[in-house]
Amino acid sequence: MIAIILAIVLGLVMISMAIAALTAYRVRAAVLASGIVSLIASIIYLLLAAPDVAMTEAAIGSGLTTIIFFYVLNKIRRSDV
Amino acid sequence: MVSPVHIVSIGLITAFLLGLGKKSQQQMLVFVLMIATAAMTMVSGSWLIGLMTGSLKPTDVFTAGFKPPFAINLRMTMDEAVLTTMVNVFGFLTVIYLFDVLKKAGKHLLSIIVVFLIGLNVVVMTRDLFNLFVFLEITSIATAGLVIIIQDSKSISAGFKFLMASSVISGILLIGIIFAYSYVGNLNIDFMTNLSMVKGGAVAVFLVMTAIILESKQFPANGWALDMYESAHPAIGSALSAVSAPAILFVVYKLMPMVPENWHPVIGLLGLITFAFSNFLATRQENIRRMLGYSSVAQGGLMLTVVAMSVYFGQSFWFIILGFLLTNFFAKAGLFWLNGIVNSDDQNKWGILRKRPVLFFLFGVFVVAMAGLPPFPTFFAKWEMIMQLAQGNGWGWIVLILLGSIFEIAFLFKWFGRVFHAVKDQPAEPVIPWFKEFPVMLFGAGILATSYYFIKYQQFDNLFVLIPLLIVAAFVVIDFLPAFIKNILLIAALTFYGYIIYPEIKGNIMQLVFMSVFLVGGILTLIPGFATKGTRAGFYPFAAMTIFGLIMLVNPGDNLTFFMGWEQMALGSYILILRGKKAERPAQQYMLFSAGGAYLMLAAFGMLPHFAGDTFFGNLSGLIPGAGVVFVLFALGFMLKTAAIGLHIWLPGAYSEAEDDATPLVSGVLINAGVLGLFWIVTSFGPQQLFGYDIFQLMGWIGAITAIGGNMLAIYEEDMKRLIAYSSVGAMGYIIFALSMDSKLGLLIALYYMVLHFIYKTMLFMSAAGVIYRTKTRNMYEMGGLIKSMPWSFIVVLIGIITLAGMPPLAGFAGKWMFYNAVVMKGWYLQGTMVFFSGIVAFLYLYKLIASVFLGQLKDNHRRVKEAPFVYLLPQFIFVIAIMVLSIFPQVLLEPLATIIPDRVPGEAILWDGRLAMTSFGYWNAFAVMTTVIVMFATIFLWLTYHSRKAQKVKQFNIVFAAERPFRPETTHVSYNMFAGYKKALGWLMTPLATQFWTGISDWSTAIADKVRSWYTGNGQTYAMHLLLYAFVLYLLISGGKIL
Amino acid sequence: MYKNMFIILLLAGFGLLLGSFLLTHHEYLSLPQLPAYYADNTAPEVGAANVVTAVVVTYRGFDTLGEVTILFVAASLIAMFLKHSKAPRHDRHPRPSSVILSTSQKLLFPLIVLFGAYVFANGHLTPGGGFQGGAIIATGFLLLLMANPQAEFKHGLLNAIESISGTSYVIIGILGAILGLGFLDNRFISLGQLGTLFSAGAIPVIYSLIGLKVGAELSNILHHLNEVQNEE
Amino acid sequence: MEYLTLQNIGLVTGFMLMLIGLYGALTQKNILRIIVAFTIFDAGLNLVIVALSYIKGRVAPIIDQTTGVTNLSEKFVDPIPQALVLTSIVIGVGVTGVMLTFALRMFKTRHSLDINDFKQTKW
Repeated sequence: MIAIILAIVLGLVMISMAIAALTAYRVRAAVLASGIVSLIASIIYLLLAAPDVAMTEAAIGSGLTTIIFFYVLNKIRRSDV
Repeated sequence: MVSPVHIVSIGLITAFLLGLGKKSQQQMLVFVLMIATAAMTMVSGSWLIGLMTGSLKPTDVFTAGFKPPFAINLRMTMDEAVLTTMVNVFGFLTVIYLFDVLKKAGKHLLSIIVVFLIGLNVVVMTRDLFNLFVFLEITSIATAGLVIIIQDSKSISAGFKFLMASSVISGILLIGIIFAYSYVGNLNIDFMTNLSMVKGGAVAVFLVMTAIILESKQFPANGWALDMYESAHPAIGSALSAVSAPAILFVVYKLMPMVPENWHPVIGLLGLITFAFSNFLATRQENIRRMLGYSSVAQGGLMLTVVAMSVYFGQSFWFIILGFLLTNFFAKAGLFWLNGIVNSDDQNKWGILRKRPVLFFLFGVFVVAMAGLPPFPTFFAKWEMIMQLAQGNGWGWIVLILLGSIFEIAFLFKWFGRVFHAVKDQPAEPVIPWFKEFPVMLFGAGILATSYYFIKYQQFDNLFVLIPLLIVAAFVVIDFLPAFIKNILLIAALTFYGYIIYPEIKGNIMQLVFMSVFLVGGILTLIPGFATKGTRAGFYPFAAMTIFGLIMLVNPGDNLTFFMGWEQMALGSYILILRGKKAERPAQQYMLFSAGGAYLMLAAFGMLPHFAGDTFFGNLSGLIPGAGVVFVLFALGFMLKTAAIGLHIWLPGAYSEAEDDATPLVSGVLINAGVLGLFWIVTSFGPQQLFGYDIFQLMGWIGAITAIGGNMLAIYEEDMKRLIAYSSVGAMGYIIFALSMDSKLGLLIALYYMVLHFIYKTMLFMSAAGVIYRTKTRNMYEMGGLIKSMPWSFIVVLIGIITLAGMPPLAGFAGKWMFYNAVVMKGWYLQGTMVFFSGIVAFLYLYKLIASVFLGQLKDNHRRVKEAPFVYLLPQFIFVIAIMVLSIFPQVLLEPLATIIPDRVPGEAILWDGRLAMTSFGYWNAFAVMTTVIVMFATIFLWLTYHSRKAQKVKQFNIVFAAERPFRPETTHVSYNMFAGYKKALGWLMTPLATQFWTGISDWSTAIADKVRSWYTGNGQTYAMHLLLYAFVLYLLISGGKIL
Repeated sequence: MYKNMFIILLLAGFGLLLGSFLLTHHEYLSLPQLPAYYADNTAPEVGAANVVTAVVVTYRGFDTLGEVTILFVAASLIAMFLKHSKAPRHDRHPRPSSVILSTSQKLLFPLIVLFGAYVFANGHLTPGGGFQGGAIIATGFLLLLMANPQAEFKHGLLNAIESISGTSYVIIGILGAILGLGFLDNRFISLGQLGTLFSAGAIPVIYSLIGLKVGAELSNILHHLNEVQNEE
Repeated sequence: MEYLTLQNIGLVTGFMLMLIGLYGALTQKNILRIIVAFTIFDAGLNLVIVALSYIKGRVAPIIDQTTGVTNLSEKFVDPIPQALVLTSIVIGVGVTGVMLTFALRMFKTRHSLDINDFKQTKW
């Protein structure tokens, strides 16, 4: 039951983060929000008994992807990114 | 035998090892890549050969050593062997073709190419759904990498659009795969055939199929693909078209077993819509690469249809799909490669190819093969497809296919014609490296070889199909020889062919008559060719093709042979017309109308079995009830060739702009093909109704209007050839009218007039050719007084026009006489009067032909003009002799012709009593008429000679001009605007309604195409939305609005 | 605006489609045949304690090969694409990284690499494996890059690791076909004792190679992105 | 309450994320944001797949002391979707990296990140 409540809370956070990613003024914030979505996803994966996936998502989906994003953002210097 | 999985391992090892290479070793790395692709080709090729010869059995490769569904398995059967071989051969050639690019590009590109090939190989071989997804992704990313070989802003943004689209597609695919897994508990395609039966499983099938269909670039959700075709390097465009698309379609084929039966037609129809619309939009493209892109998409649509309907096509499936697949493979790749060689998307720049005869020939081969004309595989595949669809009453489908095909022909031949004439302003000899030419040539050889096997496979009667084609091919090979040698050879070949074919047909007078017309006509019209100097490159193969095509029409074993002959004749004559200096547009029109007619016939052939079984349409036993639609389609098809009014607008341009000495062939001889067809349908179908109207009645009116219209149009012509051309329209109206009377006498007139028209029209055109050859102009008001310098030509024209006018004593009169009888018997007085009136109109322009060309004042610049060359005169006089013989002994021709007409035809026949021809209305003795006329003429002539023996000879310019020279001297010529008065009176009849109508159609279609293609906004996001929209519509179509 | 409404409608349709899945789908009560087979037979057949690893490396090893290839082709594409934009760097004013960062990277980098190696070498026993380990190694590399943004790294080493590990991977696959029962079969090396490091046949070897390759590829991607000149 | 299982929560969240991501991909004008939206879409998709593998009360498919070695098919969740998601995540990062590189180059050609500025090829 706790797991379910936790999952619902995490799911809601994920969805709001996703919406935040689409509405954020700066792209940096959007990228960060989508990174958080991934990160929370990896926690949910743990709840869903998928530690392998959780690890991968955390390392690659949330970690590396965000890093690559920031690398590119750094190359594009504009006010709104 | 090397396991197919090693195609992948070889490729991957190569790809990975290439990373070790250094910049300085780039050239070596390219060779490594070449070797690797060659090795991959060897593996798949050896499987192909092994499977074909039966020494290998179809195999499954179990990766990891577990049987499916426990592990991923790859399959290698004939299908996969064919496709992987195609992919790998193509890869090998691409590496060669891109040699110069790869040498500079760096090792990463090499890796991407080989990974691209691996991806496609596995997509073809794998039987696991998720594995398919993975390798489709590999292919997508590799494709994105290939698109940016040229790193300009166009290709970069196209690549991004592609990535967006493929992200959406792969999302749909993956969600479908995971749904499928959750319903059936495994991922192997062979274990999920029952997926759609499971509750909810249909959704999974839908998602997976939708993704794959979207991946196959169906209209209208394919903007991303078109942009990619437009901006990518041509070699990459060719890869997308020639190997990517087939691989995706093979996936569709693999997945079809799990698709519910009632979805098949929906998918098939979507494919056809793609085919029709993409070809339609291609007609508006000026940019070659984008046009080829549209064309590739269209072919993909057509193949999707075939694949989706594979169950329906049953036995024929392989034949049809291979036809389309291989043609698209060879021809599309070849065209893209040529694009790379020309290195321009501007059609006018393609003139470079004219300097490379072999490449230009291959260009033609590719275009013709794409267009689905014989003898290339698509032609047979399309035929088979339409026959099969017709069997299931798929008329809407057939309409779509034929519409698409006609658009395809429109843009392909517009392109071809432009290139054919784009000679001027070209840079000097282009430098084309061998490694760019080699793949094109190999693929050219490939398509020719494929065609050969397709014809062999059909087991065509060798004498009538294969041998003529081989002769045509031989003339292609010896095209470098001087013209006169080729002329001799072709005449010899035709003569010899006539000799061996004579025993086959001597029992059938009808065939004999038409065969003689085509064969003798062919030979005689070739004779003036001796006057040309040089090699006359490209003329003889197509002259041979035209004549042999005509010959194929005479003795067809079945409908297909007839149709094939028809298309060959059309193609050959198209090239002959195109060779004229200003013939680009007329030839294009000719091609379009020919193709239109041919496709109407094709539809008719499809319908025929519903009424008469699978018999040849000319052999029906007569009076097939209820076949009015079939009859009308056939009639329209043939009347397009005979240029009935309204359908005639292609004729004057085509006939007059063709090379002068080729005109007799494409007009006088070729037009009889239409008569042959009309005669066949009239005799074999019997009277037919359409919506309660008697079709013969209708045809009679068409004939009458054509007769009068053609002649009216002729009288105002200043151009000698156009005048004779319009007169052909009139003559054909006369024949159509005679045929539609459907009486013994009417049919006899038609046949007789066909022969006669052949003789005098060929003769007149040759004579005109002789005059034009000497005077270098076609405008009659620039001629005059040529009677002295060209007396023989004058005699020929005189005899020609007397025959044409139907005046006694020459053979034309026999036609007139029979005509009176037939019209009175039939009771078609009004129409009959119209036709007679047209005869009067004919006098006007015939007079002009004589008066303004041969009589009157000789022009200054024609003072030194000589008689036409002997080789021009020779065939003309053979015709003159023929006319004389016919005039005196018409029964020589009329009696055998009468035996052709089947007994069921009503009406009274001519009775012969020696030289006396009799009907219930009267009698006529040609010999007596001739004798009388000669006697009268001789008497008058002698009297005149006697009377004017004291007359004084006056030189032509023995007069004094009083005033200054007019501003435009030619306007004072008698034949300049000769019939201005008539034009004032009857001009309203001349409103070019037909031209306006066809121009309207053309403008209208242009406008629509522009509207439709504005759908492709160029915005990647919009394209991504199109994908979803397409999926949505597909869902509605499949489910009918319910939840699956 | 209308366009967005239209898209919302379209997505609503898509959502309905997905929703219909929720209605027809039921949570498994027991595993279907295929995963049940994997669960029961992984230990005796493949010898790996981690069933997911067994599926990834052996049963569906061909997918994984493709997966590695995807990363490879993506890295190649990025390398090819960004190569052209390399420009002389004299106009840049390097900002020295902080002392903390540069000293910590000296300390941390070997540790991170070691951790990555641990993750992929134990992929058959515990959660984790080549991809996770590779990503961790790439993170270590990132640290290096951040500490010395101006450093000229030699592509050579990364490339060599990438090439050799990739090639070895394929060769082990071929060995599986020759010595074992099929391409990528792990059983041509003795399966060993379940649960120990040297068990599960070739899985640890393959996963290590994958780890190295993925690590090198991801590092390469980062490196190339780092090389690109800044855009003003 | 019957529907309120961990799996369904995962599925619904996943579907929502997919739809949000797709909406973003179709409506955002900034190329980078479009790519962000696609990563959200991917995350949702992966979540759906993993959720499907879940069976209530079972453990991760890794053999250790607690699971023993027998009757594993009654103790484990489904390993296959998990394996698929591993692949899918890696593919995701590959595609995202490639798309970002394209975005970078597109920005260099036009100095713009607006997707509407890249319509050189059309019709």
